[in-house]
Amino acid sequence: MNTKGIKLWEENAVPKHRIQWCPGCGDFGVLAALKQALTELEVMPHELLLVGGIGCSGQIRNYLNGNAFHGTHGGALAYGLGAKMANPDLKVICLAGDGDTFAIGVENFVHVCRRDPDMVLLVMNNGVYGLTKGQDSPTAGLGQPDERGSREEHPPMVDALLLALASEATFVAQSFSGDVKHTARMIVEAIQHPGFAFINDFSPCVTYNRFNTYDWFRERVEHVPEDHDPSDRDAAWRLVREFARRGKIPLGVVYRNPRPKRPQRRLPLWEDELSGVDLEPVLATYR
Amino acid sequence: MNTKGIKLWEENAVPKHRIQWCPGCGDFGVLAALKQALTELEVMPHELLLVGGIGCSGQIRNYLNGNAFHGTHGGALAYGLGAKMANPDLKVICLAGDGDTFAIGVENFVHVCRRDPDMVLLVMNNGVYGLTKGQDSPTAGLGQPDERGSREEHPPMVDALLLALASEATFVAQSFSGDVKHTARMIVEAIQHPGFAFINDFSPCVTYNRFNTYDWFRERVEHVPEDHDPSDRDAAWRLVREFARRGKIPLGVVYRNPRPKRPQRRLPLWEDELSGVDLEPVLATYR
Amino acid sequence: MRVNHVKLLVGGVQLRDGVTTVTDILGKIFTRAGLFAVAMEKGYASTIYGAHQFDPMLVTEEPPVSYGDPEVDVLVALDYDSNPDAPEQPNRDTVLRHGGKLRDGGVLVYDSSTGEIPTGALEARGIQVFPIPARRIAQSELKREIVKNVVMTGALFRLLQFDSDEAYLRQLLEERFLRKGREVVDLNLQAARRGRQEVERVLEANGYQLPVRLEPRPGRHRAVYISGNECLGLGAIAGGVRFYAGYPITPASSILEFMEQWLPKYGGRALQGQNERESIRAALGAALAGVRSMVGSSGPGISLKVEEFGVSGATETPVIVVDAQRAGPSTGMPTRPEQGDLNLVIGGGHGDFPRIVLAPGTVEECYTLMLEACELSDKYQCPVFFLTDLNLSEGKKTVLEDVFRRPQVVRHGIVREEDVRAKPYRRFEVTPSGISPRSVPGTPGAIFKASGAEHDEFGFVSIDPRKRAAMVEKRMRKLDTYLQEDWKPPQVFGSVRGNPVVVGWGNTRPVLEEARLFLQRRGVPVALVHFTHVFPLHRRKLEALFADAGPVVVVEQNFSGQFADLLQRELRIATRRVNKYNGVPLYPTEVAEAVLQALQREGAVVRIGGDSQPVPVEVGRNEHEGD
Amino acid sequence: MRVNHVKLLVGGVQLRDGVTTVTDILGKIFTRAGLFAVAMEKGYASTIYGAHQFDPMLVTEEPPVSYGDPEVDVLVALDYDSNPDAPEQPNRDTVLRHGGKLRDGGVLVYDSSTGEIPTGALEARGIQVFPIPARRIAQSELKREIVKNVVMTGALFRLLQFDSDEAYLRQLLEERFLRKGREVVDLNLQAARRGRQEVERVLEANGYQLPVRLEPRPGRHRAVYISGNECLGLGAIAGGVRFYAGYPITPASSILEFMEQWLPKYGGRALQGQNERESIRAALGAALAGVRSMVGSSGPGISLKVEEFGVSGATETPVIVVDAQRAGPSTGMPTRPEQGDLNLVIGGGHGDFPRIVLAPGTVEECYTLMLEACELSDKYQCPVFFLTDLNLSEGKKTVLEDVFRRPQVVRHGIVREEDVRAKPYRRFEVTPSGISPRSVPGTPGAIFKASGAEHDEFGFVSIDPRKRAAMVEKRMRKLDTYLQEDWKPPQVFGSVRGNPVVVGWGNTRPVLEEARLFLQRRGVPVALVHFTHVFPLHRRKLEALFADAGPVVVVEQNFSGQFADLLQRELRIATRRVNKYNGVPLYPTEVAEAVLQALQREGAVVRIGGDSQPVPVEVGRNEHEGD
Ligand SMILES: Cc1ncc(C[n+]2csc(CCOP(=O)(O)OP(=O)(O)O)c2C)c(N)n1
Ligand SMILES: Cc1ncc(C[n+]2csc(CCOP(=O)(O)OP(=O)(O)O)c2C)c(N)n1
Ligand code: SF4
Ligand code: SF4
Ligand SMILES: [Mg+2]
Ligand SMILES: [Mg+2]
Repeated sequence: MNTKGIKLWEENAVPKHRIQWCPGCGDFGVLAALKQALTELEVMPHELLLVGGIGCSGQIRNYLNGNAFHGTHGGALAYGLGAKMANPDLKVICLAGDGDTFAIGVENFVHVCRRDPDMVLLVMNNGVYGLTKGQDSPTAGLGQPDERGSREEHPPMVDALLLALASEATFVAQSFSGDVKHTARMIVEAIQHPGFAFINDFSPCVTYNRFNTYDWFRERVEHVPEDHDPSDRDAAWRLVREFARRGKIPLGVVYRNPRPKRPQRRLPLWEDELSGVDLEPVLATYR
Repeated sequence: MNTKGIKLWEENAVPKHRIQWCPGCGDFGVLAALKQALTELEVMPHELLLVGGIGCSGQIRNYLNGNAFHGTHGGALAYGLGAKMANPDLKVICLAGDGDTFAIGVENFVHVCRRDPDMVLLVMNNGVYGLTKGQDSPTAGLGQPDERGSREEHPPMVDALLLALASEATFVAQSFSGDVKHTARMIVEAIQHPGFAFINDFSPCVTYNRFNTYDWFRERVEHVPEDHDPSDRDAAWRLVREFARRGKIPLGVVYRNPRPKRPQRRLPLWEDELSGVDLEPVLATYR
Repeated sequence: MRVNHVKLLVGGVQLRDGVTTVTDILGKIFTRAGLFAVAMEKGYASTIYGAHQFDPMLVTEEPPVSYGDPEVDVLVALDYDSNPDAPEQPNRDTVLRHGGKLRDGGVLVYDSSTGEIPTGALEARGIQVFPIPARRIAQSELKREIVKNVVMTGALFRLLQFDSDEAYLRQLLEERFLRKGREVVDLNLQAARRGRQEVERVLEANGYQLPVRLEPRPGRHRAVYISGNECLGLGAIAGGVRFYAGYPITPASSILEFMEQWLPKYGGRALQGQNERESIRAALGAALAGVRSMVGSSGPGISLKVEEFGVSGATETPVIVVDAQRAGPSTGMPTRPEQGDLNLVIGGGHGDFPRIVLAPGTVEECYTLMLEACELSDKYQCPVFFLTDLNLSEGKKTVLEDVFRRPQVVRHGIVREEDVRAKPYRRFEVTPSGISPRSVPGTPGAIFKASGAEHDEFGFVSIDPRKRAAMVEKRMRKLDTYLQEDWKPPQVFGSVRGNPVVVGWGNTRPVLEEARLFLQRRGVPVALVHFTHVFPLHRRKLEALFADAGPVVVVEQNFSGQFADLLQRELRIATRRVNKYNGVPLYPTEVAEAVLQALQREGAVVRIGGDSQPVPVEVGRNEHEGD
Repeated sequence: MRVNHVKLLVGGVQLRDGVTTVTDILGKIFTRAGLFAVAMEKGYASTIYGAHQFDPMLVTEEPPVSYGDPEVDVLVALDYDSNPDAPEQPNRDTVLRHGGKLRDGGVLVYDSSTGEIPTGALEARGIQVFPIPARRIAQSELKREIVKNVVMTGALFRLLQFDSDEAYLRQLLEERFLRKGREVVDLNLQAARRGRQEVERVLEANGYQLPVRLEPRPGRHRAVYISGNECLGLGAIAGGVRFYAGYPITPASSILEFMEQWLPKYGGRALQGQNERESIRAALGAALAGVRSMVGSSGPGISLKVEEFGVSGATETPVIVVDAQRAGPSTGMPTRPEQGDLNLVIGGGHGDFPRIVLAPGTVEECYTLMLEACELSDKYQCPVFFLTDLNLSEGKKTVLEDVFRRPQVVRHGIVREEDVRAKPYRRFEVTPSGISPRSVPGTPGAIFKASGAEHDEFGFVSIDPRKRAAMVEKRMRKLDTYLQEDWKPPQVFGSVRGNPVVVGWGNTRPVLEEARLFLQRRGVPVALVHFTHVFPLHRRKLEALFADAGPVVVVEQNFSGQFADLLQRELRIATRRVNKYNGVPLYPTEVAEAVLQALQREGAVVRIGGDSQPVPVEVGRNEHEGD
């Protein structure tokens, strides 16, 4: 591990002992993986825009170096979209919770998947609203029997991978923050993917989700089989469904199918780019 | 056709010559089908709550008898959910556009599918925002090549059926308002389905969508094959994908798999149900 | 015979009859002819097809003060059918609806293809009636139904004694249709000529003397015929906006369309949001990346964006928010004007944060004031609201091109790599002006953490009470700086001292100016004080302005008097009020009369078109319309 | 020795140390003992773990006016570790943070398991210091770390000379743990006894004389120890609410939890929305079906619901909206109190529509005023806002049970089948009161069409100007009716005539009352005018009230003085202002002093804890906290 590189990511960030996650929180693994991946890819902090969701998870933006933004609950993807459209040279990484992304933020998730901006979304999925003290999130109920769904108040869980597939995402992967190395691998591949890359990372909430624990995950995670064709959307759906039937949780790239992209340019923003532009072509149409 | 029944649905509604859809609008077929279905099922108008979306389509609520509500753009499903939870005896039918449901309203669509309230959503899908004069809706681009997706501004279309399947809907059907009889059939089955029933009805916008015309649909619609097992979610996904590959559009019930339901009761609302309730059980816990 | 002062009204069935196709041609041609055309009283339905639509237009020799009163000289009815089963139905009723507005001695021209309309009552008022079977001519003679409106246009030009050599019309038709072939141009010219002939026929038959005439004044000036939304779009581009996002909504959709067409040509991007919040969030993201950003919507969409205004305020990410107001609350009347969103934009959002509200008074100011909005948003790093309304947004008029000056864009306080070498960069540095150094992500050394949660100078979250207080004060101090450096006092017409003062804001200025002139002519010397810089208000300067004023009458197009409330709150002066909220635009004469009424007693609230008795309604006789 | 008047403060590391577990036990037991406990100054972080948390509690013989000033008699520090690498870090700093609040001669008790803290400076002020190795005792002696807080509780009771026979504690422990086995109860009692013993040891060693004592007053009254949110939940149930929806958010989540627990037992349903808008929309749907409905949220969620308020107003579908305010703007400081959402709830929404805003002054009023909110929403068929704030919502106190009267619920103007036989039913009938007959869907003959688009009396969409005006007026007339029939004037303490008047609204009442008493004692006779019925205001009645008042000082916990603005707007009286916005609750003495300052000059704005110099901050020394 490149410790000099890692150090870079600790500058200009709230120091470690200030991190206010519960000891053992799954988000620590994501933080470690993120630093590793960024180090490996030799990204520079000033090129980075970390967009945090609202939640325990979203706080990760302040725990490593790099520009960061944090607006409303559920908004990370759309802020990221705008920033990326404005400046394609920025590396935009959205870091959000499952509540943030799939409850209030699903309005952005579905559409940003389709829009396919060249950015990453890593969801720290813990099945609860951590920061508001443990209410069910839309992904609550993983591995639990489904009679929960018998009333409107307790719907069955959203399967994040299926939703991403239905929403035309072009990169869909899954990781488990108990396996930092693999999570880092997924982040590297996500950043390298030319388009929108979604990672559903299972990051246990040790305080409010006592069911889906590290051990619980360790017993169930299984790497996506070698012979899986990640470019086949139907195969991806089948894989997710088949793992679920077996009570297993796939780790790895479930779907990857980049769309052709036209090159994009940073939008004009400096005085010399903006001043005194010629309005004649527009005015001519109104004469 | 039961004309006396149909007459019942014309009372207490804006009369026909007041209907302000463009001549030939696909929504006329839906209106006819709806009246037929309600007549067939012998529903009474006062038992009905029609929740309209905002759009040309949502205006249908005023074109037939029955209680109606019309709030914000994208909100129909959530109003319906609340009304149904409050009074399970109401027949709640949400009638909305594709823009209303899948653009701004996707925040409700995904979750209400999961919640599975015993109500119907019929989307008049025309691939455009009709009422705001023809901008692309999220379902725009049906049958068109996909290079549209090469920029964030023009994402590929949402496939309503796949999204519903991913969102755990328990009844997913498709119809074409050019075939009123079949549309009526789907509405009947949707109303009879014990849970949330989604019908994606292709209702051409003759003014703003000159591509997906009646003829265009007629050439492509095909009934769901007899041997399709609608209770198999994976088969439903496959069917939708396979039709798409062939450039065809399935009509019929694609998926139907009711969840067990507990009986529900109307919430107390009359004075004698509400007055002077005993707070002792609550107070006791605070002593 | 009156020369170069005509008010027309064209009406018909929406979508089908092409009302605005006709008025757009007229406006463009009159503008080319050196005249001034003003079509700001848009009458249309939010449903697409079948409702009644009308578009009044005032044409004058010199720039008119306002679009004038509702009375018209010439009424053009494009409806071609009449359905005896449904006498009230919209597709034959232009004459029924607007006949009453025709001045005595005016002109009615209507499509008589399906029969003649009983017009005795009008004729009794000296109105000259021209039944023109335009559609029949188009269908049977010319074999192209679509040219029926050109028949009517030809007829109208004849009635106005305008373009008798067909030069203007020919020019326009060639621009539009020559690429489709010369025959198409000729067919259209033929249609226009048939319209002229029909008018000749009626003139001869009745020995009418036409009451009005339009004479071209070519070459006097350069001008465009343009809408408020188009002007503000131009202003945004000239002012440096390079990212625009909007979700379709009346009457803001046309800004999105303008931006989608033009922004890419200036290196920018326009995004049709998939919902109201994706739009503003993407705009905030683009602003964060350093690009001047703007969103546009109307009431419902503005309400939905409220939470993001706080994000803009707290993270100090600038955004221009156009609110093209329409009649609320809720879906309300999407195609009717109102000034009902002031409370929303000054009060919407939890907690206190800085914001600036501007409201242009004219189509021209949609351009000039937008240039200011661009600079202000950049300088103060907060939301800047830009309030138009339906008529100002969609209404079109002749605008002299010297309005469109091309400004020097100034980027305010953005740090560069060099600036941050000396000391660590503090994005939210506490400064006397309240304005902190902004950075564009990608600048080495100027890394920032921005958050809607309370934070310290670096942007790290903090609830330390002292830091909190300092941050709140810093942010709010920007408004003091704004008031001192950039706020513009209201425009004052006439003398305030000892006189009654009419107060207005935003798009009503022309009507209020004209009302003031009416009153003056009637010997009532009122002053008009009109605001474009609507919030915050400079208390001290305004106290001085109003110190020796007579009674103050605030005229607004809303029910409660939202700006009057704001004035009372800031200045504690007593306001009388004139309010109109029935969806019909304000007119000069009614305003003048309402002001006179309001002057009669302290605390008066005069409701134009309001305070009506319960209105009996019947199902089916209902003027139904959509959302 | 002072008897039955003690202010405590318990502090420690959030989540880990169980601060509120301790104070909840204390509050409950003191309440059972016939005393009054008030713990309304909640000090916690919005991050879950690791930040500092503290909970002050005032315990008195008679109901106290307010929670008093920040000074404490007894400081209880639960932190058990100290990290030499990070002296400022939150998990050892209760004493560092709050030592300054200890009165001279007060008592400090802290967990000394990991060593003793240097307390010389405190001892020099006569403070008695009790190092108790609670955690070590729990771990090594009792083998259950979890009982460390019971050790501390035992110690505290000894320090307060309370419950020496362990009767209260035993009772509580048995209720909680007997089902887990007698041994668990005994272990806990053993822990408490060890705490006592440790105190004895220190007392003996130092010859301390304890300064305060609590004596039970059993059997005087029936009382509960309860929070504002729980009281308003109870009020809603008693007032007939049977549908509640909320999306989790501090400090409104506890309403959702309460409703999820209790509503089903009263036949109702509570829904955790999947977003802020699903919540209120579902509530509107339920209201439409005839059920009294309520939603709760805080600033960010209220901002997001703005569009739906217009739906409620326009479709006349009632809904009660609880806004448990917290410090904004944007995410702001989620666990800090503020009164910053007034502008939002009175102005949020496009267009004019009726709404009513209530704000309880006390935990008790969270119940009683909620009963009123239920009736008002039903009667006026519009949104009724209920503004609490973080401390009022989450803060707990002893409440006498006679507050919880059980009301007769009245359903206002709902038509039944019989009512609509005679004439066709008009859901939006234009009436003199503005209130129209409501129907519950399912009622034969009373079919309605409700729409947020403007409509006629039947609910069919219409843009007819007369119908529009009549509908706007009808809806807004409800506010006149409300002001006449249901508005409550402010509570007045002292005499307004010729005296300075302190004005407040909502949750600050107790502090303002106490500040008034302080001033009175200092010979400054101020009156207090306190509002619960905050919007709309009855102009005429208030003009009369303020007619002969001295200078008016509005005290608010926000930056801009939102209620002062409203008063100025409605009454045009000059207000002076006292504002606090640093996230710390208001305290009586500082208010009294700020009011004195404000009285010194016209137009004064006194900022408590504000106007500070730029605060130097360093990365890493930052008191970081989440959202
Ligand atoms: C509009 C709005 N509603 C509610 C909240 C309160 N809130 C803060 S975080 C959160 C949920 C966080 O859950 P998740 O996204 O899963 O993150 P986690 O804490 O589990 O990492 C909620 C509901 C808010 N900040 N804004
Ligand atoms: C918050 C908000 N934003 C925008 C609008 C404007 N608007 C009205 S209808 C509509 C789209 C309708 O499209 P669709 O749902 O497909 O219905 P259609 O007219 O095609 O039947 C939009 C964007 C609105 N009413 N509210
Ligand atoms: S509450 Fe859960 S998600 Fe939040 S920091 Fe603690 S363990 Fe992590
Ligand atoms: S615009 Fe399209 S959807 Fe709307 S009424 Fe016309 S045809 Fe139908
Ligand atoms: Mg979570
Ligand atoms: Mg549509």
